[in-house]
Amino acid sequence: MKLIYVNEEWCLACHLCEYNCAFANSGVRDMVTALKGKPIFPRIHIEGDEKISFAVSCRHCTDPICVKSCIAGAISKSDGVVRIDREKCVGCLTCVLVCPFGALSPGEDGIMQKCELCIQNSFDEPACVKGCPNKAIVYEEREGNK
Amino acid sequence: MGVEFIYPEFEVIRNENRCIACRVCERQCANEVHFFNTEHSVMVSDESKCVNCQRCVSLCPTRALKIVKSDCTLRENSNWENDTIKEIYKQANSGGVLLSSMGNPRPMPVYWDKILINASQVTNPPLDPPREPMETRVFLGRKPEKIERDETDKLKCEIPPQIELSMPVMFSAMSYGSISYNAHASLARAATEIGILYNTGEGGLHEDFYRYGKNTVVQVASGRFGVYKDYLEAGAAIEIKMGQGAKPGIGGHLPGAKIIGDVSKTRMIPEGSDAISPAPHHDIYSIEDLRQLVFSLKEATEYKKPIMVKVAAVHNIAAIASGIARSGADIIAIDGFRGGTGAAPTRIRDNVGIPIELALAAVDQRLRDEGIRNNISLVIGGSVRSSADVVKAIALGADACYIATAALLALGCHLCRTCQSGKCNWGIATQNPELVKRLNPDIGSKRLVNLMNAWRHEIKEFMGGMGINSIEALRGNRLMLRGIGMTEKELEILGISHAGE
Amino acid sequence: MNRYIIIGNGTAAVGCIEGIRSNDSEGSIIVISQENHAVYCRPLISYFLEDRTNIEKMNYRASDFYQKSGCTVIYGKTAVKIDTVAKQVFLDDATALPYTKLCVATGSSPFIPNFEGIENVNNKFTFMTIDDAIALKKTITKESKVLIIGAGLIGLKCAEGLHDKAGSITVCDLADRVLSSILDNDCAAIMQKHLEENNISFLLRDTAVKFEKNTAIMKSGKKINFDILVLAVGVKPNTDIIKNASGKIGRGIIVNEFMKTSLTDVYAAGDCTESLDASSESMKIMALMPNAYMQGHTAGVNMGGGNRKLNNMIPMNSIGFFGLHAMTAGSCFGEYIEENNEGYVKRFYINNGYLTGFMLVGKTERAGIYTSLIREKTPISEINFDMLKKVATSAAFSTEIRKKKFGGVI
Amino acid sequence: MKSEGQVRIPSGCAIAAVISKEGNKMSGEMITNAMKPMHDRSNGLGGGFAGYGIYPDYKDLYALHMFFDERATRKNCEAFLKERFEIVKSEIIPTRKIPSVTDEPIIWRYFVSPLKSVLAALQLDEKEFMVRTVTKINTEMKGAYVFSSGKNMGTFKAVGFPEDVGVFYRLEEYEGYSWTAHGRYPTNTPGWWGGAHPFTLLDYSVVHNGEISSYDSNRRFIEMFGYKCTLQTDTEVITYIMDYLLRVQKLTLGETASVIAAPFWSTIGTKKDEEDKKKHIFLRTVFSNLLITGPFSIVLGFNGGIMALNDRLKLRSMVVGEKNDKIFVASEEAAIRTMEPDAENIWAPAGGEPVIIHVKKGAY
Repeated sequence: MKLIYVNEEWCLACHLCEYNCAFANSGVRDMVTALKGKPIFPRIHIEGDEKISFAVSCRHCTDPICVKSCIAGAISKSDGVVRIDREKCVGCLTCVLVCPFGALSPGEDGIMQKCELCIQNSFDEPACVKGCPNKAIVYEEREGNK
Repeated sequence: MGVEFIYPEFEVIRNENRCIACRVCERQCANEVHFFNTEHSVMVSDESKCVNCQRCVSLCPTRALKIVKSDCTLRENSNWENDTIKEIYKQANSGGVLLSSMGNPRPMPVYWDKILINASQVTNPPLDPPREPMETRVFLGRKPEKIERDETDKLKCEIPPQIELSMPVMFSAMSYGSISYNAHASLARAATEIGILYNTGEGGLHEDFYRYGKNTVVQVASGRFGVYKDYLEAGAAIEIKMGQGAKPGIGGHLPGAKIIGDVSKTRMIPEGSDAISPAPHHDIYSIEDLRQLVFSLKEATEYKKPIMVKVAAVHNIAAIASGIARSGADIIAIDGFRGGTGAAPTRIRDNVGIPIELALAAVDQRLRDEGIRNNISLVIGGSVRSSADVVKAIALGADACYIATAALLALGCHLCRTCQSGKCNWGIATQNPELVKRLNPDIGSKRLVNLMNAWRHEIKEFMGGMGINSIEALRGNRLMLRGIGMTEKELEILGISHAGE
Repeated sequence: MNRYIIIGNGTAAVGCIEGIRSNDSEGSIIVISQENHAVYCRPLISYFLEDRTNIEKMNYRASDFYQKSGCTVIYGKTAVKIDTVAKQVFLDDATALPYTKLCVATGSSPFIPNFEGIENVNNKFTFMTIDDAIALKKTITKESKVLIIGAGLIGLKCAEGLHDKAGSITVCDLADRVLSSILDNDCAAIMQKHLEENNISFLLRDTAVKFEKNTAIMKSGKKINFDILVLAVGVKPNTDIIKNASGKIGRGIIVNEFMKTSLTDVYAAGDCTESLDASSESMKIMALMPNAYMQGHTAGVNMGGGNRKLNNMIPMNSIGFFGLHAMTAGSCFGEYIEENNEGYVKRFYINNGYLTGFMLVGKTERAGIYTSLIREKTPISEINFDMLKKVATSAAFSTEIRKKKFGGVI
Repeated sequence: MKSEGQVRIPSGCAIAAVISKEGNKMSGEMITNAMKPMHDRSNGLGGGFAGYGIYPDYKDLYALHMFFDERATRKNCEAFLKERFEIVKSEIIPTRKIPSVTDEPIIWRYFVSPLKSVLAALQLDEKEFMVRTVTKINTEMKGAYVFSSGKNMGTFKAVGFPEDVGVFYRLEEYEGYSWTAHGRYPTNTPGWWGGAHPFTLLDYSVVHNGEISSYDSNRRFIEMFGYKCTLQTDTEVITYIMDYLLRVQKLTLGETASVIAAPFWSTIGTKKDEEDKKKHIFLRTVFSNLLITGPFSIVLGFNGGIMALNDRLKLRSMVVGEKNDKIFVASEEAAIRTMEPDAENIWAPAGGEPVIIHVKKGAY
């Protein structure tokens, strides 16, 4: 299946992915209303230094350790997508402690959130991918994930 | 300040209602126009640094930005226009030659726009490109004057070396150094995919791009940067650059600051040294010298590559072209006065040379008058802006067109005309790695391929309309053109009738 | 056809069921559940107290989990004996259930010291099960004075859970600091301060020695009145059933990396076991929910005919009180490298060129990147640790490692 | 209104041809009648015929058919001819007065042989000399026009419907082994006798139906080689292209067809025969400017044969039929049926596929 991959060679650290993510998951129709004057809680984030930068979001691991570790049974994987049931999550951060990618972070309410490939949104491809101006984030099928 | 002050040319208009202070504009502006005021949590800008490259406008996720021309103007004067006065100020401030980039922006006549194309009605049928084959393939190179047969009366099918193009367009010379590695990668990959050629320009060929050799024209210019045997052999054709439309009679100068790393290696000159291209080739002071260089290059490559000679369109271009056609060159490339450049003295760019349309018409007719048009192919460039320009150029007599500005636009160039600063925010005319990476060749090459495919479709539509199903039947087919709003003399030079005739 | 029996119905049991089913969709599975509840998230009982979750949401698996997994659950019964020769498990009603493979996932029980007069205390609670939590919630009032014996994870989570519902909360512990099993003095002090700012009182280096109705007499001589007493001194693994079958036990049931006990065809998983801690390479009880699942899963896979090792278990804890989070992993002994600033402390324990443990208070973003260094035994020399200790980021890895991590499928 | 030569004239047309492979002679009556059913394809502004083998008594002499506007022009021209040729015979071409063909010019024919001394002085071969002389008369001598210049052949043309032109020229009195015919439907000509077709140069005659879109490309190219397209018609430029490729470049008829109606690159690309492929690539590359696009159906007549050819998309009708020794070509089958009601094997050649018929060697 298609997953999000990053290519740090082309990442410009413009941080647009974070804003597009925050907007896409806001449920609000326009970005200005959604994000103006507020801190953002994106499910993807840019890491790096002056030399390199790249966007990190959930890898949707084949054998996701976060699913095994969640003390609330709130994380599950179905149809290849690792998802969080935000109703069940209590924000204990155990998933943060185990995820080797640093792909999970709390939302504004302290409840965990993570990239779910924009499946819940009306986008045909994840917002970060769609909005990346340099194709540093791509949504594609790769070897071993057919 | 004071007498030296020149009011900024552009204004950054930020819609505060829309700005979410994501700071993308700040991160993306190499000119450091935008910055975040932490105290008030708002974005502010220093428009004196703005070159109107539109990078921030394009990336602003909420469309909160626009760049407009400043309306702070000097008192109106039709003779002393604002720009003219400001240029005086700049020169009074600096004492220097004014520099600019890209093509002549002045309102000079664009003959393409005064030429209209024919279409079939009733007496012969227009053709539907999707239904009927429409051929755009061209071969550039010298054609034999007489056919020969062997002892069994079979045709001898050997032809002098040719360049095969899937459509009559090539990407014109832009050197590695004046444009970025990724720009070159985009051009090379796109040319390969489309089945046309790109041109290395005078900066040598980066080792990574030797593999695109079949789709490469390698250039030999007066500076001879990066020229050696492997380089000459790498391309499908060799171009001797005698001149450039944007700056006829002028050499080139790439500052040492840009001669770093791979650029220095590829040019084969020390890091930090200025790359000076002399105005003339110092081994070519006359046409017979050109002939010697042409044949030297042919010798060096065993007569396997067509040799192109590129000249700027100047007043006696027809005679020059005739001389080149008789020099042994296989292809002549003519660059009109609206052609682009990475840097040129403004006055030269805006005042030297002639329009490519007139040069093309004059050269094509002259070569026909001399009966040598089939001995040489004719490529023209210098502001070919659309498929319509291509069709008009072919009908006037060109074999193919060179495009460069259009290609750069496809790559993201917004024609801010400040290439000379090296701070191209689109990653094109820069060697700054942070900026270069902004041009992802995956995107760049795709956009070039898109552009060329679009043009190819349009060219086919034009051809279909004219009832022509192969591009060679359009070549020199001036009956397919009519002029509007031109003088008798202009029409005569172009060899076309006025509309209605 | 295999007959699988799992003693216990917690997280390890679920792991075991899912492990078995990943290899064997045919065999029968019987789960013996002492509690009369489907599997639920035991660590969530404090959130339940706090009303941040409810019984329904606390279900660890969907309501049709057992049915879909082809399991029979025997509720309210206790397994009392294993006959390893006849391969049978006996229940407290004397039923004998034959097995081909058995998994012991009995968990642990609260440890209650023999306090003098404890039998006369009315409102005394342990805090291990949902039933404990329900009972506690019923009893508590806004005026209740609560005394919690034990400043460990359970005691403090209980304190947090009761915070908005009780009049006052006092926590005592014989240790000199809170969370003594996972935090060192400095880190514990930060946490204690934060708890105190949230109106939890502490009596450390002190504990009850005797109870007189609603008064605890402390070792120090202090007398503390309370309405509600919570006993959170500690837990002990439920190992008896293996011990009685002559299986090898230490403090917990000894298992190897296949989760096998010393008894033929008998596996064990979860809080009742003692297994190898990869960070210290010693046998430990690692009573943590992630480990319980992974152990159960490994046991299940192997019971179902697979051959899977689990050898990267380490102790890990993520715990937070009133918004301040602490995380620890691995073994935190010896020299450490510290990063601190206003509001946070990070301590990294490096041994022989490898990160073996860390302790974070206040700044925990992307801590899994640190954890992965311990689990995957990545040499410190291969990474930019100077960068990493400041911020947990994959930028500290080489491009090649990142390409491997992010480029392909994990 | 501009006259022919001052403006390009597109036109629709009818064509027909017949040839005997055995070299058997046919009177011009049959081909004249063949044009009747295609009456509507002409508009009365031009018709003409070419007959081959019609001057057996003078077969080694060039037969110049000429129009003159007045006696003086003819006198001047004759003086010019005498400087260059031995004029063996000079006569009016016999015509028949009919109401449908009027305003005829002076129509004359000369049977000539170039003076050896002149050829030697100019260092030209005979044919090239003929071409230059004809071009000179037609471009420089006002009022004089050579409309036929081959050996043992001749064209006959006029303003009028072709079936009337045949009667006018008394074609029933001529006997030829092959005939071609043309009826013209020009769209903007005032009607000029010289502008009627066939158009000829030496023994090449071309009848053409169509309007080629490559005209100016072809014209500007061919004019590099001494030709002057004074009439600005398709037929004229096609005739010059034929002359250039066949006589100057010495291509075969098949090769010539592969130049002017070249197969598409895609077709060439799929050719299995490597040699054939190479040949086509060569021809298209070298003579790319002589590719003719747009609709055309042409019959090229020459001594000893004809070649019929359609444009590569076959945008104009053209059918071929046969009976015994005869091959018939026409825009419409009706024309063939008029010549031979029992014609067999009627087929429409594919676009770009030449139909080349040679008269048996020694039979003409």
